[in-house]
Order: sequence, then structure tokens, then C-alpha cells
Amino acid sequence: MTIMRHDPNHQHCNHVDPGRELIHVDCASHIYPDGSVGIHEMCFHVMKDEIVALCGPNGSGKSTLIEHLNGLLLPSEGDIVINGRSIARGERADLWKEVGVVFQRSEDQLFAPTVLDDVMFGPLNLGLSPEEAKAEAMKALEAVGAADLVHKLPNYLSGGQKRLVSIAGILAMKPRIIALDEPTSDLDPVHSAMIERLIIEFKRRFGISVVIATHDLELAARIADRVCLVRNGAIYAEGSPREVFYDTALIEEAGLKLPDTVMTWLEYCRGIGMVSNEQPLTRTELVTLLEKSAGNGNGKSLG
Amino acid sequence: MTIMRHDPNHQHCNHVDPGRELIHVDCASHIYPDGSVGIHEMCFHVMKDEIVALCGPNGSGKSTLIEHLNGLLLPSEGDIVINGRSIARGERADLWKEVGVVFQRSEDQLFAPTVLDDVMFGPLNLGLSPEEAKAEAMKALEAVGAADLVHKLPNYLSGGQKRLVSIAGILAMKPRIIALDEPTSDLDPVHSAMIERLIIEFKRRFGISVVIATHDLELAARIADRVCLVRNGAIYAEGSPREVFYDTALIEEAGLKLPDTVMTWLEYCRGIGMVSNEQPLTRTELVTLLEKSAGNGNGKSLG
Amino acid sequence: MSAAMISEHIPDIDLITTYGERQDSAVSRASPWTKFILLILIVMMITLTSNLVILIAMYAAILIACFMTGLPMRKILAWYAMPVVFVLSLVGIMAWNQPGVPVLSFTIGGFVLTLTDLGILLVITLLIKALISVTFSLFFLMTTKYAHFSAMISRIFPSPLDQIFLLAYRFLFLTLAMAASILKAVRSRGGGLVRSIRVQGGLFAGVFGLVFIRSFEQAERVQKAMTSRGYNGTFAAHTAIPKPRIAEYGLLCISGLAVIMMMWLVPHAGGW
Amino acid sequence: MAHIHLEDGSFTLVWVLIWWIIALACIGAALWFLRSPGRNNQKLITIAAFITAAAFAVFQINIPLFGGVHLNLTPLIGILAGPVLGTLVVLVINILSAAIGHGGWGLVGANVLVNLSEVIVAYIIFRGIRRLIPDLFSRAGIATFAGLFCGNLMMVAIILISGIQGVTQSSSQILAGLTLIMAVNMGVAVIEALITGLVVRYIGKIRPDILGENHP
Ligand SMILES: Nc1ncnc2c1ncn2[C@@H]1O[C@H](COP(=O)(O)OP(=O)(O)OP(=O)(O)O)[C@@H](O)[C@H]1O
Ligand SMILES: Nc1ncnc2c1ncn2[C@@H]1O[C@H](COP(=O)(O)OP(=O)(O)OP(=O)(O)O)[C@@H](O)[C@H]1O
Ligand SMILES: [Mg+2]
Ligand SMILES: [Mg+2]
Repeated sequence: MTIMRHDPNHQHCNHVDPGRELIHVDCASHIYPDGSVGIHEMCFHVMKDEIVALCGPNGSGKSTLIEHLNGLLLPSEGDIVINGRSIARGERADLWKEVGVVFQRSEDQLFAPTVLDDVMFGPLNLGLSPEEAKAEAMKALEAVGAADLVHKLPNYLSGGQKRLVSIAGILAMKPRIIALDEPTSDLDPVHSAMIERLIIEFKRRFGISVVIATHDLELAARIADRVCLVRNGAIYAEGSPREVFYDTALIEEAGLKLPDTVMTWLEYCRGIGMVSNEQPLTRTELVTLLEKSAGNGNGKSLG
Repeated sequence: MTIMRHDPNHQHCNHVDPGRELIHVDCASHIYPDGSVGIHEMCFHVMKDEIVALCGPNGSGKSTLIEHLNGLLLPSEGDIVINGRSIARGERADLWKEVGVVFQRSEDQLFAPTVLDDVMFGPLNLGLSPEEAKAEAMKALEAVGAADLVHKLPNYLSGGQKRLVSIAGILAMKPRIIALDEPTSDLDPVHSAMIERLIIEFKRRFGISVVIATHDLELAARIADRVCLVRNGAIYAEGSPREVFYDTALIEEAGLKLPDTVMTWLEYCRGIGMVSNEQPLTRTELVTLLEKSAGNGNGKSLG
Repeated sequence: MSAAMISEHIPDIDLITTYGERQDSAVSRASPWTKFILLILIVMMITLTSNLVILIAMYAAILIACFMTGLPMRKILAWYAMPVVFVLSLVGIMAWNQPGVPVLSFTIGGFVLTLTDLGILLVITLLIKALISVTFSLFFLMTTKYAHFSAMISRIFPSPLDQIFLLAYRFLFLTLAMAASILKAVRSRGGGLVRSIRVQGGLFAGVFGLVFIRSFEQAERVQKAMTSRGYNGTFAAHTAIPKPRIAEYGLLCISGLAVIMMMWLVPHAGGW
Repeated sequence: MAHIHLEDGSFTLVWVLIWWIIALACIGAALWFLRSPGRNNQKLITIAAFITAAAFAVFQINIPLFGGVHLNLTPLIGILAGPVLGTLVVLVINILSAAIGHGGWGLVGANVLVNLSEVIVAYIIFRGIRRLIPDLFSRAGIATFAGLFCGNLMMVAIILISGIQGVTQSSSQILAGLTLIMAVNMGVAVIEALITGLVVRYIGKIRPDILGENHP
């Protein structure tokens, strides 16, 4: 795991692996007009074929970072390089084709009079003919399981349906990277699970890299390849979910709490006085370990 | 546990215990202007001193029910009786004094120029003098831990802060019942825990009955005295969290999933072939049982 | 979000509010009432006098005050755009054919158009008057807390005007935020306002209507929330407004005297 | 420009006061109407506040045509809020506008009267020709255009009556200049009429109750 400490003399952050980096946020800052600090000297990258989760307290700058990824917001300092094109050098005309962003409030994302119009909007801007655009839109709506909503008005959908439609709107554009801000908030467990499966499919089936910002640490633990803890507008630490979520002190410093699964496991180990190297993250892993431990008899070290 | 089945010949639902019932929703229906069914022949009640959780899929009618509880929406059929006063009989002038509602989107709840003005608004309408109202407002803001925000503009608060202020606005009016719609969505784990503690305090310290609508089944399992499963605009089943959340078939029928804790326990028991009467709901209970089971050696029946 | 996202030349309420809340200068701490009365007196002065020297002096004084307070001068200059257009489009036409020494003259289709020195002077005078008023208004806005404004509104305007005023402010924020987020959504999927209107013109009429309906529904929900806390048609802002101090009374007296002097002088100068 | 806002310093003090007094009289009448018992005040206030905010926000959108057109949508205010609420809305909008320099403080009176004529004419025509032209788009478009036309006449009349400080030309000369402005304004009025028509048609389709024909 890397704990990021910014060196004030060094105005750039290093490339991790220039060949595989799709997004490189190079020490970018953004101050809102009213003086609030959105992000501050943020260094961040996204590789090909990975799911990155941003976790951090309210107001830590996750949404601000996400809106930078396709040039909706511009850094006041620093640079953002998407697929080799630098925002600072003004090469940002077509960023929206590379990075699709699903906003935190899906209400904000839907603006067209009908669901179909909304999902077709992106493909049309990509230069497709109306027929092609419609076909793409239908495909995307089917992928998210919302094909039955085509002719509805977006403002009279339920919260979860809005979320699905706004994801379809991005999916229809086939970007190389999709950034989702709080994809599962306000969704019921069944819909959440659906979105979760969809995110994994993005990566597996479509080869899309995914960035999610979420307060659901369980979700991050389950699906992320890499977790970045955001605090005060910068990445405070990053690493694999296992590294990050088993570092109790770190999570507390970042203003978060351990995921439930982790907490259950740690408390269990402490309770029976067991020292274990195992670090379960998902429920399945946890249960397997618990069974193993129960089978073992009692407080012996495991794994 | 009760599984509610509506008898079409019976136009009222029974009182459970008229003496202790604060809210009695008597077979109420609400159709939105565009024809969507918000709630349909809904029977629901809230007793003195209890925390009731409404759980159900997106669009099942939770928010619609909550907006009925203080007369913001009126049932097109059926009746709602709050503390003995019937809406159908037009006795709804002062319902807002009895039931405080915190909306799903706290943005909609704030309107005054400053946080203080906003929180004072209710007490002033209750007839308090500006000084008294201010004192009440300050007390409420302190109770939710937002006393430092008094002079801020609501427009510039973070999502979590908006939520806290809107709860304070209701708390300052000292209603007998508070209904909260998705109180923890979009909050980070630390803020969520704060709200959770606050809800428990409402009941303990202030003797307020609480209704929450939530997708966070873990939360419902932890704090609710009674869980109502909402489906298609009606209460599908209700009972104590233990009854409801350990009824796998029921939860599935209601379009939900078991809470993680429950699932972990059930899978564990199945895994080690243990038959147990224990039904842990919180993490602490789960861990205690797991330890006991581990201490026991292995797959023997427990409890 | 801000109006600035929509146009550079429209005052940005977010920026104005930020400066208003900052309260780190002497003027910010002065009583809002002082600034309010001063605004009235200044408007009276520029209505009464057309003396260019006085006007320039006033304008300079206000600009210096803005500068000393640390207001963003460049932004303020950018925000002059609309007032300047308003003045020029009206007076810019009137200025032709004023009596005086001709400076420029030409004929279109039989009409003789002459620009005289007095005509130019007229444009300059009216422009400076407008800028004095604009600059002082912005100065007032950007040095006064919103809470104080709302308390003043509660006291000055009769109900329900004050209610409309206070609610409109909140709705304005919500509506602008919605407009901004929709612009964001459009941009994030490759739409530019101009380009997309060309490609999908019909869609945009719908978008416009939808924004309207959505912000209306949001207003309805805010009203619901107010009703659920006992709204009965009156709500007032309760922030205490700082009272003017001695020095401020002095300033007001002097300005008042100046207005009276002007009133007394003006008839002789052929004015009111 | 669909609208010229008169800026401070244009009129002499006497005319500033006269137009203010007339405007205040209208506002007083509107307040009196609103306060008369039996009206659902809360709902009306919300509608008025919303329309104020929306109109003010719309004004901030710069439509990239002819180097920049701003819409005021005052006729839409008339159509949605009616003349009584409309009077108050127009006053608040003009005060907010004056605060950011779009129109002078002294001229709020005159500007209110100009907008008020737009509101009233648009309202009367929109309601008046309901039988004749049931189609919302055309009806709103016509009402808007007529409202803006009257607003323009009102502006010309107010300027002709009060005269611009320092302008020493004859009325006919001033009128010639004003006619030019009017011509431009009416060009923009066509655009505004189209947009208003579309918006009203859309509202009629989704929330016909907002167009409810029973406001004061
Ligand atoms: N439009 C805005 N104007 C001014 N300040 C803003 C704006 N949006 C965000 N901020 C501020 O920028 C900081 C970062 O906000 P951001 O929305 O990125 O946080 P976040 O991590 O997404 O929080 P949350 O988890 O609550 O969504 C916060 O301090 C916030 O107050
Ligand atoms: N303002 C409205 N106009 C029309 N239909 C509505 C409106 N609000 C809700 N509905 C419909 O009423 C039904 C119940 O909605 P409600 O908001 O009560 O669900 P919910 O249980 O709160 O869902 P969620 O968990 O997504 O918040 C849904 O079918 C929804 O589409
Ligand atoms: Mg966010
Ligand atoms: Mg809801």
C-alpha cells in the first residue's frame, strides 16, 4: 500500500506505469468560486482494466475529482492527462468520448423529455444517425434492465429507475472509462446488486475501466481492484482493498469506519484469541473462514 | 409476525391497541395525478415509544406513506387517524405539531436565509417568542451536533450537514412522532452512525416515536422495534426485526434481500451443519454467537 | 454551480454571496441601513446633477471604496456589460442630432445624421450615472451578509411581498443549480448548447419546458416542507441588523446635505 | 434586446417620483386584492416566488443569436401568474435586477410599468382568445407577442412623456430614434413568442394544472 505524502518541492506526481495509465491526475487542485477547496494537489491514476473505488468522508472531494475526469471541471492548478491528452495543453475537446460520468444525483443527469431521447443524446452527438443511435440506446437500456421505461418521462421515475437510465445514457456512448458517483445510494438491495453486477460486467465484458465513489465500503471491498482513500481533497492512501480495509488505524485517520465484514472478523478473532493472517473481505470469504475456524476447534492460530 | 392480507369486504383495518396507537392509517389509498399508485389500501400503525422501520423496494410507496403522516398528502380513500384525530373528519389543522417529517431530499426542506432562521421557523409557528424559539433552535442544533453551523447559509452546506439541519428543524418543534425518509443515504459511515444514535435518543431521551423508511436493512435490524415490509403500496408483512429478517422466503417475496449479518449467520450455520435457534441481528450479537460456537468445538446445535 | 457558468457578463450570485459573507473589511461591518440610505441618496444625486465633475468624483470615490474593500474589480468591469448596452442602445441613438458643434456627420437615405460634442457628452454623462448606480449597488451587495438583507426585506416590505422576495432567493439558487447541472449533463455527453440546438433542435424546447416544470415541482416540495412546519403565510428573518454608528450618521448627514444643495441648485441649472 | 431597462440618471427627479408613485399605486392595489379574504395565499406565494426565480434565472441565459439576446419572459409571468400576482413578481424582479445593475433604482417605477403592461396584455389575450384558439402554442405565442408590443409602446410613451435628461431634441426626433429600437425589439419578440409558446405547450402537456385558469 502507498501512503501518499505530498512533497511541496515536487510539482508532479510520478507515473506508475505510463503504458497502462488511462487517466493521470497530476497534482491537480480545484477551488470553487466561493473559496471552498474541492480537491487539493490531488494525484490519482486509473489503469487499463481496473475498478478503482474512491472512499472518503462527506465533502472530501470525491465528486469534484470525478467531474474533472472528463473536463467538466478544470483544475485551477496541475494537470489531468486522459489517454495521453493533457487538459493543461488544451487537448480536451473530445474527452467526453473517452470518459463517461454518472453523477451523484441522477436527477441532474436526465434532462430530455423522454427516457429514449435522453439515452440517444450521447450517441447522436457521437455522429450516429438517429436509427443507429436508437439501436444503441435500446441496447444500453436492455443491458441495465430498463428497456420497459423507454417512453416514460424521466422526472416521474422512481429514484432507482432514474439511476438505471442515467447509467444507460453513458453506456450507450461506449466510453473507455466510466466514472460512477455513489452508484447505489437510494437503491434497494436488489437494484444495488444489479448495478454491482453491471459494474463488474463493464470491466469483464466491455473492457471498460471503472471509477466509483461510494460510501458503501462493503461494496468497495467486494468489487474494487484498488481503493483510494480521499481526505481533504487529496488521496490519503491507496492500495488493494485488503491492504486498506485491514489497516484499522489508517481507516480511522481517513475519517471512515471499517466495513462490517472486516469488523466482524477482527472482533471474532480478538474474542476467541486467535491470531490469523487471513483477511476476508466478502461475506463468502468470511463464512468460509469462520467455518474453518469452527472446525478447527477453538482459539488456535489459523492460516 | 403478521402477514397482512387485505379482505376486500372489510373496509377498515383493526386497531391493534387503541390506547397506545399514535398513528392509525386505516386502509388508505393515494393515486398521483399522473395515475401512478402511491399507496393502495394501506393499513399501518405506530404506537407510543416505538421505532418502526419501513423497508421495501424502490417505488413501493414508503415516501408516499410518510408524507401522509402529517397531512401533506391526503388519502384519496380510507382514513388516517393521528392521536385520535381523523383526517377524513377534517380534523387535520394541527397535524404538523404532532408529526414531524424529514424528507428524502433534505435540500427541499431548507428554505430560510440562515440555518438559525430555518430551525427557528417551526417553534415560531408554534407560537413561541423569538427568544424562546432561538433557545429551542440552539438546543436542537446542539442535539444533532450542528451548533457550529447556526449562521451559515443553507445553500452552502454539504449533503450531510443539510441532513443534520433538517432533522434539527423538526426536533426543535418537539413533535410526538418523527418520520425520517432515508435518513442515512449519501452519508459517510461516521455521520450515519451519528444519525443512528440520534434516532435511538429520540426514543430514549425525548420519548418520541420514530418512523424511518430505509434501504439499509442492517440499520433497520439494529434499531427498529418493528419492521414493516412495504410492497406495491401496502404493508406486506410486519413483525419484530428478528421475525421478519429471519424469514428468508418472506424477504424474497417482498423484493428485498436478507441483511448481511443474517446472511452470514445462516450461511455459517448451514456450512458447519449446525441447527440453531439463535437469531443474531447486530454485529455484536453475531460475533458473540460465533465465538460461542467456535468455543463449542464444532457443528453441534447451539442455544 | 454559478451563473458564471452561463455567462461571464452576468453577476454571479455565488461570488456575490461569498464576498457578502466574508465580512473582513470595515465597510462590511458598517450598518446595512447606512449603506441602504446612502444608496438612496446617491441615486438622488445622480438624478439631480448632470455636472460631469461631480459625477466623475463620485464614480472615482466609489471605485476606490470597492478597491480598498478588496472586491474583484475585473469581475465588476465584466458585469458592466449589460448596463452599458442598455445605456448605449437608448442614448446612443438619441445622441445623434443633438444641437452643438458637429463632430461627425453623414447621410443615409436622405437623413442627415450628425454627432455633436454635446451629443457625445450626453452619452458619457448618462453612462457614468448608470455606472455609479451599478457599482454602488454591487458594492452594497458584496459587503452585506445575506442574513442582513433578508432581515431588511422582512422589515421594509409588506406581506406577502417580503415572502415572495425571501422565497424567490432560495428558489433562485435551486433553479440555477438545476440549470447548471443540466448544462453539465449536456456537456458531459458531448452536447454544446449551440451545436446541439442545430443537431437536435426540437429536443431543446422540451428540455427548456422540463427545467421549468421541474423547478416548479421543486418549489412545490419546498412549500410542502414549510407547511409541514406550520407555515401560515408569514415567515420572517430574525437576524439582528447592526445599528449605524456615530461616524456613519455623520456620513449620512453630509450626503443628505449634498442632496439638498443639489436640489436647491438644480433649478438654476435648468433641471428638475 | 427584448427589453431595454432604463438606467439611473435617465429621468429627472420629478418623473422618477411620478412613475414610482403610479407603480406603487398598482402594487398597493395588487396587495389589497391578494389580502382580501378567501384566497389560498400560501400556494399563490409559492407560485409567485417560483416564477420570480425562474424569470430571473432565465434572464441570465444568453442566447447566442444576434450577438446575444436576453429573454425576460414577462408575458409568461402574465400567463402563469395573472395580473395581480404578476404585479408583485414584476416588482421583485425589477428590484433584483436593479441590484445587479440591470435597470436603475430610480427607474424601477418606470420599468415596472413597462413590464406590467406586458403582463396584463399577455394575460388578457391568453385568456381572452381561449375559445378562438384552443391550441396552447399559438395562443401563448400570440399573447406574448402582443404583450411585448404593448410593453414597447409603453416604454416609448414613458420616454416621450418624461424626456431623457439632457436630450434637447423635439419629440418627433426622439420618436424616430425610439422607433428604431422598437423595430429591433420586435424582432426579438418573435423569438420570445416562439419560446414562450413551446414552454406553455410543454407545460400544458405535462402539468396542465400549472396553467390553471383560475388564478386571480
Ligand atoms: N458547487 C460547489 N460550490 C462550492 N463548493 C463546493 C461545491 N461542490 C462541492 N463543494 C465543496 O467542495 C468540497 C468537496 O466536495 P465534494 O462534493 O467533491 O465532496 P464529496 O467527497 O463528493 O462528498 P459527498 O460524499 O458528501 O458527496 C466540499 O467542501 C464542498 O463543500
Ligand atoms: N410526484 C409523483 N408523481 C407521480 N408519481 C409518483 C410521484 N411520487 C412517487 N410516485 C410514484 O408512486 C410510487 C411510490 O413512490 P414512492 O416515492 O412513495 O416510493 P418509495 O418507496 O419511497 O421509493 P424509493 O425507495 O425509491 O424512495 C412509485 O411508483 C412512484 O413512481
Ligand atoms: Mg459527492
Ligand atoms: Mg422514497
